[in-house]
Amino acid sequence: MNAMTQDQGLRTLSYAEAIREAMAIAMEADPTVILMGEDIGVYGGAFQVTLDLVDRFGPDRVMDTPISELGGAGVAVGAALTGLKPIFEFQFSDFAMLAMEQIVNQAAKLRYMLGGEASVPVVFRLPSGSGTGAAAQHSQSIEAWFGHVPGLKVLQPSTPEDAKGMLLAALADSDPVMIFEHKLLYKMKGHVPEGSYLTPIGKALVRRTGTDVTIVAGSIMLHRALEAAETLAGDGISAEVIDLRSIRPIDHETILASVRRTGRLMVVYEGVKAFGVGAEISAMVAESDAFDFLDAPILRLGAADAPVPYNPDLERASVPQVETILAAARRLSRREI
Amino acid sequence: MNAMTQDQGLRTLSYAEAIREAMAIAMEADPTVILMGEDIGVYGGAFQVTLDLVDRFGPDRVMDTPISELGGAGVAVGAALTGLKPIFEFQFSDFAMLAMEQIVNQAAKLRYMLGGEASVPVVFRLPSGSGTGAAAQHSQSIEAWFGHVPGLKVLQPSTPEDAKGMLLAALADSDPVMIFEHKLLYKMKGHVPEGSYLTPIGKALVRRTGTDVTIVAGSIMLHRALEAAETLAGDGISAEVIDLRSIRPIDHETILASVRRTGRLMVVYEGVKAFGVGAEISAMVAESDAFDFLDAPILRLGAADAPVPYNPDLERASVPQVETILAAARRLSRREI
Amino acid sequence: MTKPDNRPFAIRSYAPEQLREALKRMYLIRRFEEGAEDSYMRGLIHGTMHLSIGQEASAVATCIALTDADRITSTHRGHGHCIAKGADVGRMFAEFFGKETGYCHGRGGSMHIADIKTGNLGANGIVGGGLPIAVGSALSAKRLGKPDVTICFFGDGANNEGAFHEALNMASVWKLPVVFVCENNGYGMSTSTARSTSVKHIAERAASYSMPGVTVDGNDFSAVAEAVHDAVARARAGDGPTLVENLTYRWRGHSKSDRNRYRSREEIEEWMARDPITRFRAELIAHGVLDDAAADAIAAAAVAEMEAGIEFAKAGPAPSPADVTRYVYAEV
Amino acid sequence: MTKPDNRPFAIRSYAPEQLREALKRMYLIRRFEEGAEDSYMRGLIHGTMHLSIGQEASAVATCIALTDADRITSTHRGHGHCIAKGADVGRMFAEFFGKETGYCHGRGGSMHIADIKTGNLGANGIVGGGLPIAVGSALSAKRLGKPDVTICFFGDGANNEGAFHEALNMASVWKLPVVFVCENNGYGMSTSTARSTSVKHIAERAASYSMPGVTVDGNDFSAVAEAVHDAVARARAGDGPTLVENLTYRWRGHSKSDRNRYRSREEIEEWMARDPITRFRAELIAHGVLDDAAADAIAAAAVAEMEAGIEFAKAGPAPSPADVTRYVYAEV
Ligand SMILES: Cc1ncc(C[n+]2csc(CCOP(=O)(O)OP(=O)(O)O)c2C)c(N)n1
Ligand SMILES: Cc1ncc(C[n+]2csc(CCOP(=O)(O)OP(=O)(O)O)c2C)c(N)n1
Ligand SMILES: [Mg+2]
Ligand SMILES: [Mg+2]
Repeated sequence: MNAMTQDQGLRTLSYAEAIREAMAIAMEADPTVILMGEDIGVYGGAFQVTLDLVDRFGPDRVMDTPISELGGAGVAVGAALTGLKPIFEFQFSDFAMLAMEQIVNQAAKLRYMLGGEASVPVVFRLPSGSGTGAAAQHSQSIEAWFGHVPGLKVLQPSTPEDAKGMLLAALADSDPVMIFEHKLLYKMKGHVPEGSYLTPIGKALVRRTGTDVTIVAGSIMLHRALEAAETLAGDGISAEVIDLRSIRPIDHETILASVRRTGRLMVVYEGVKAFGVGAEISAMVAESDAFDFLDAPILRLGAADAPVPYNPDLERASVPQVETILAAARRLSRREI
Repeated sequence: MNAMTQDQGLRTLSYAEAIREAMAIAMEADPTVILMGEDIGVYGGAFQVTLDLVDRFGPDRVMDTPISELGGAGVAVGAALTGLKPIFEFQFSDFAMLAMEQIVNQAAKLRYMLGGEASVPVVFRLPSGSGTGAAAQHSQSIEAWFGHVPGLKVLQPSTPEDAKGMLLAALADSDPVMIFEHKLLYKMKGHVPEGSYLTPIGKALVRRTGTDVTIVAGSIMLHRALEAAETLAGDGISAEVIDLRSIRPIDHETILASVRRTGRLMVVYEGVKAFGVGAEISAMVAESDAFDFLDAPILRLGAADAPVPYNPDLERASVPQVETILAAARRLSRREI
Repeated sequence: MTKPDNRPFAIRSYAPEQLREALKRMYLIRRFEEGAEDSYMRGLIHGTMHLSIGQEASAVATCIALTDADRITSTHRGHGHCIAKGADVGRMFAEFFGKETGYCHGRGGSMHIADIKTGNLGANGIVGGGLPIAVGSALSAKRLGKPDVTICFFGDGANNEGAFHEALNMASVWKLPVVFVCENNGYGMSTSTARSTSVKHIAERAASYSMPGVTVDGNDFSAVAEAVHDAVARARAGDGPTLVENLTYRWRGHSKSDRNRYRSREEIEEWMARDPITRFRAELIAHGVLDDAAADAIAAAAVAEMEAGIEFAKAGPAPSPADVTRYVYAEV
Repeated sequence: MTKPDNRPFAIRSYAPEQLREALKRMYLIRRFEEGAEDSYMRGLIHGTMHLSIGQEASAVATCIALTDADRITSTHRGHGHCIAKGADVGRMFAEFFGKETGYCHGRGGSMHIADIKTGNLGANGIVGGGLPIAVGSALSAKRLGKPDVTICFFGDGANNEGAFHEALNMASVWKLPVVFVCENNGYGMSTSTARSTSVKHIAERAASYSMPGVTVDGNDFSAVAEAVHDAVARARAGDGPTLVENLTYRWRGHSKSDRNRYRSREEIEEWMARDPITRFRAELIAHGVLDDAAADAIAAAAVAEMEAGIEFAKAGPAPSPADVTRYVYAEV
């Protein structure tokens, strides 16, 4: 998709393979790690992420659950509270809506409600996003909701390397972690280091340095932003592109440092624009001291104010694309106070 | 609580009574309006809002549901789709987490997914907020989540008059409406006009005019902001206080017009600060032309980054109070770029 | 004393015209889904789809005696229900092709097709999503004093959702006119009922809701028709809900991405030998409702209708991307 | 041939010391809740609370034979479970008073009290919230190869939550060592089981999950102890879950704000006449486990323990408002 993901003689894996490798490493190392989810066994998961793991680790550790998201997530929470480290896959992130109570009322709050006397080291994996023609109930990007929930950590890997490192970091964490994986990235290839390593939770990463405008984007939007930045460079606009990576906590420092340098900020995300990830980042900057460095309004590019439509042209029109990012970045670079 | 709510010889009702009056008026006028919820019949609802309505309208129209939030909300959705106008009460807004799937995947999206061929005129009432010592699972302010959901309308009345008018407006609307009622306001008294009237959905209201700083607040925070504004006036700081009223849609114009005049903005809300209502409002302003009129960073006052604690002092410390608003407004008024 | 009528339920209960129409709809479902599959392969349809080939008796026999005022809620595997309830395949294809002329104006696609006029409240992308909605629809009928019955289709997999439990309990407590029709095809995606469900037959769970539960051969048109007939009669009489379980099988994979690692060739073939269309056709012929030639003509008509539907769909206009936020809210 | 032992189950199964301790815990629950009620009236406790007065046998007889490694999940009406499982009333009061010395360091209050050391995974403010958590706890025991059993307390109202259905189904499919103990006190808040629940006895629903279901007099200590004993034995033997339903009654209103418009005085009095503590005490005396004086001494000890608990709680430090975000995440 872009330079970053090209093979440079290093070992490459797809994003899905990288996640699978992380799970296998964790399961080898720690017998308390188990996988739970619908059709993650012999079917290999709706997106084939857990393919063949049941053959390696057996059905006691790779558990197909009934279609019972609330109960299944709750079982994972109860197991995490009592000695296991479950990785629970929601087949689509949309179905997490059935389990909000266990995620938000229980997992996120148990440590606090119990005054620190318990912990819930559960990992929720959530295939997310649009672009597959699966329409309104199978294409949502609801990660912003969980940014609003103290007690959770919320990650969004954009590369195979991070997909592996974040899952391993989530497993090393003693609090509940939600990992939003983009369906369109599962087949993306990229370098993935061997063995175990942890991608730090809560750290954004400058994926491209620039001086004129800061673009913050995560997940698949990072790749669109990088592609746009490449074109912008041809226009003489130097864009700095930051991979958000973590939605909770948000890495304020990396973003603010960049904005102080460029004076212009644009946030690109796939969720609905209103109340999305961009709202938080924009507001965080607008209330910070970096406000004084801003030379233009803060732009947000998010999804249209509509459910995700089925028709492919509408679907494409409903979320930011490379050309929308380009146009917005050009507008923003020209804007003066 | 403040001038606005004092009896001026006009008829006063409590916020709970005003809501009840709205329901009774609607039920008298329209036989398709029904009430559903847990213990809303003879018990009168956990907060006594539906008190005695079952005696007036009978158990067929004031239906105690089993403790089945997902199913109950779904029944309301199905009924709304086929000719009834249900008002569904979640006993606490926290329990709506069990019904996210029916609210967000179904009610909010049905019209769109069906290309406009159906509508879901359901009203969800959600007692919300902290301050009652009910701890983390009974005190949340989750309204911001629904601001992120196209297809919904999300209201937050702060006075008895609005509580009545908004409920009637919601019933007159053919799309799903969520009304977040603050538990601490139920006993608040204020003038309530007789008969039927509609409070327009999506319109904020300037409750106090001022020139130095704009404070946007809704629900109980409006009252705290008004109280703070009174004190600020003594300090020579003239605060304009806007009652947000509607979280989806947000009334951009009223807010922007005020910010253009005052050049300073502060948003006060009870939900968790990150990803809350203030994030959206701040970002909306920061990306608008009003950005150029800003003389200082945009402040957000929201809840601490924690579940709502049980201990009363902690609970109080966890959400904005009059004194926090005061201190922040003073800071903001002094701030220069 | 009249001789007891030993003919199958459907034959003795419905007019020949109705039975022929039923056969036609079964053929139409089969051809429609094959047509959709083919269009998908050709890239005319994007996304995914869930085919109900092999389950046609369950859909058509369930809906045979319903009026347009009777309603159904359907599932992700809903094409059959939609056609059985009377939808036009042209508008269905148009929806699959994402056209403005589709049932959902191209916004919904296969998983959200609804046809409010014929009483189809819609497919659903959420497993179990339709269960409480059906109960709400039945509540409307009861409160509005109408005789309409609601049929709620759902799968064996859906029966493990909490929504199943909550919906059936409320329907029973309030004695609502709803019939829960479980299409038990043995699997929720890759997970067999044996591995996911703590009873052998879903209908056993009816006892938890003090409602009748009956399990029938879902590929036997008459068996389904009779069970649903009794349930609908009970519902209309104000006696409350019933759970009917149709044992059936989907010939195709779960969706377009299924690699079929969880079922054996033999199992599939065994079920294909119990083709509900072949069986119903033979039954109609045996009882003189039609002859082979007439049946062939019906089958051919289904093909023609399917093909005309595709042409209609192709010809329709696509929605404009500028209209992406249209239909989110009522236009005022 | 030995003569069959016709004494009640508890008497013949447990040592006198255990039985006396059980009586003590029943008194302690009663006195604790009266003390809490009194403290609430005096404004020492804020928020609300749900008292289990009248239900003490269910809690104590269920927990009598459990070890600290056996776990329970509890409910909003959880004080009794907490004490039955071995919690210290001083730390419980401290929690109610919002103190750092409370079980949850003042963050949780009545609805979230847990005592991990004695195996109490916590009360729950969400009706039905503990059901899947209990199943997860049982899954841990099974996967980690431990003999521990998990008891899941829940109410008759909770049995209509989808979580009930999903949890029981999974527990059965996976044969997990969990016992579902339904405390059927006839009402979920104001709504009677007759108006909310489509079966007469919750235990009838066990059949939907192919597990044994038994309904017992929940105010009869021995009846509860026996049913739970059998269920625990079954669970420990690897034979899977059981549903035990204890028929009981709460003497007080649902919570502090209940105006009791849905129950009659007579009904309440009828149940008060079946006081589980009086009955158990009489049974112990009848079988010579103790005499009246010893029972009085136990009752007096409970009062003393309750009073000492209140003093302990009052003396504890309150958390500092500066620590409002402490315990949200693990400290690293
Ligand atoms: C709530 C929810 N969980 C999971 C899915 C993914 N999914 C779609 S269909 C399906 C299997 C459904 O099984 P069943 O109810 O038996 O219907 P069938 O596909 O066999 O017709 C699954 C798991 C979904 N769409 N919604
Ligand atoms: C999900 C949810 N819905 C509703 C409530 C409000 N509520 C608290 S207790 C209760 C009644 C519970 O009844 P039951 O399970 O029988 O327990 P009991 O109170 O009788 O002990 C209700 C409705 C809640 N806390 N959680
Ligand atoms: Mg199935
Ligand atoms: Mg009860």
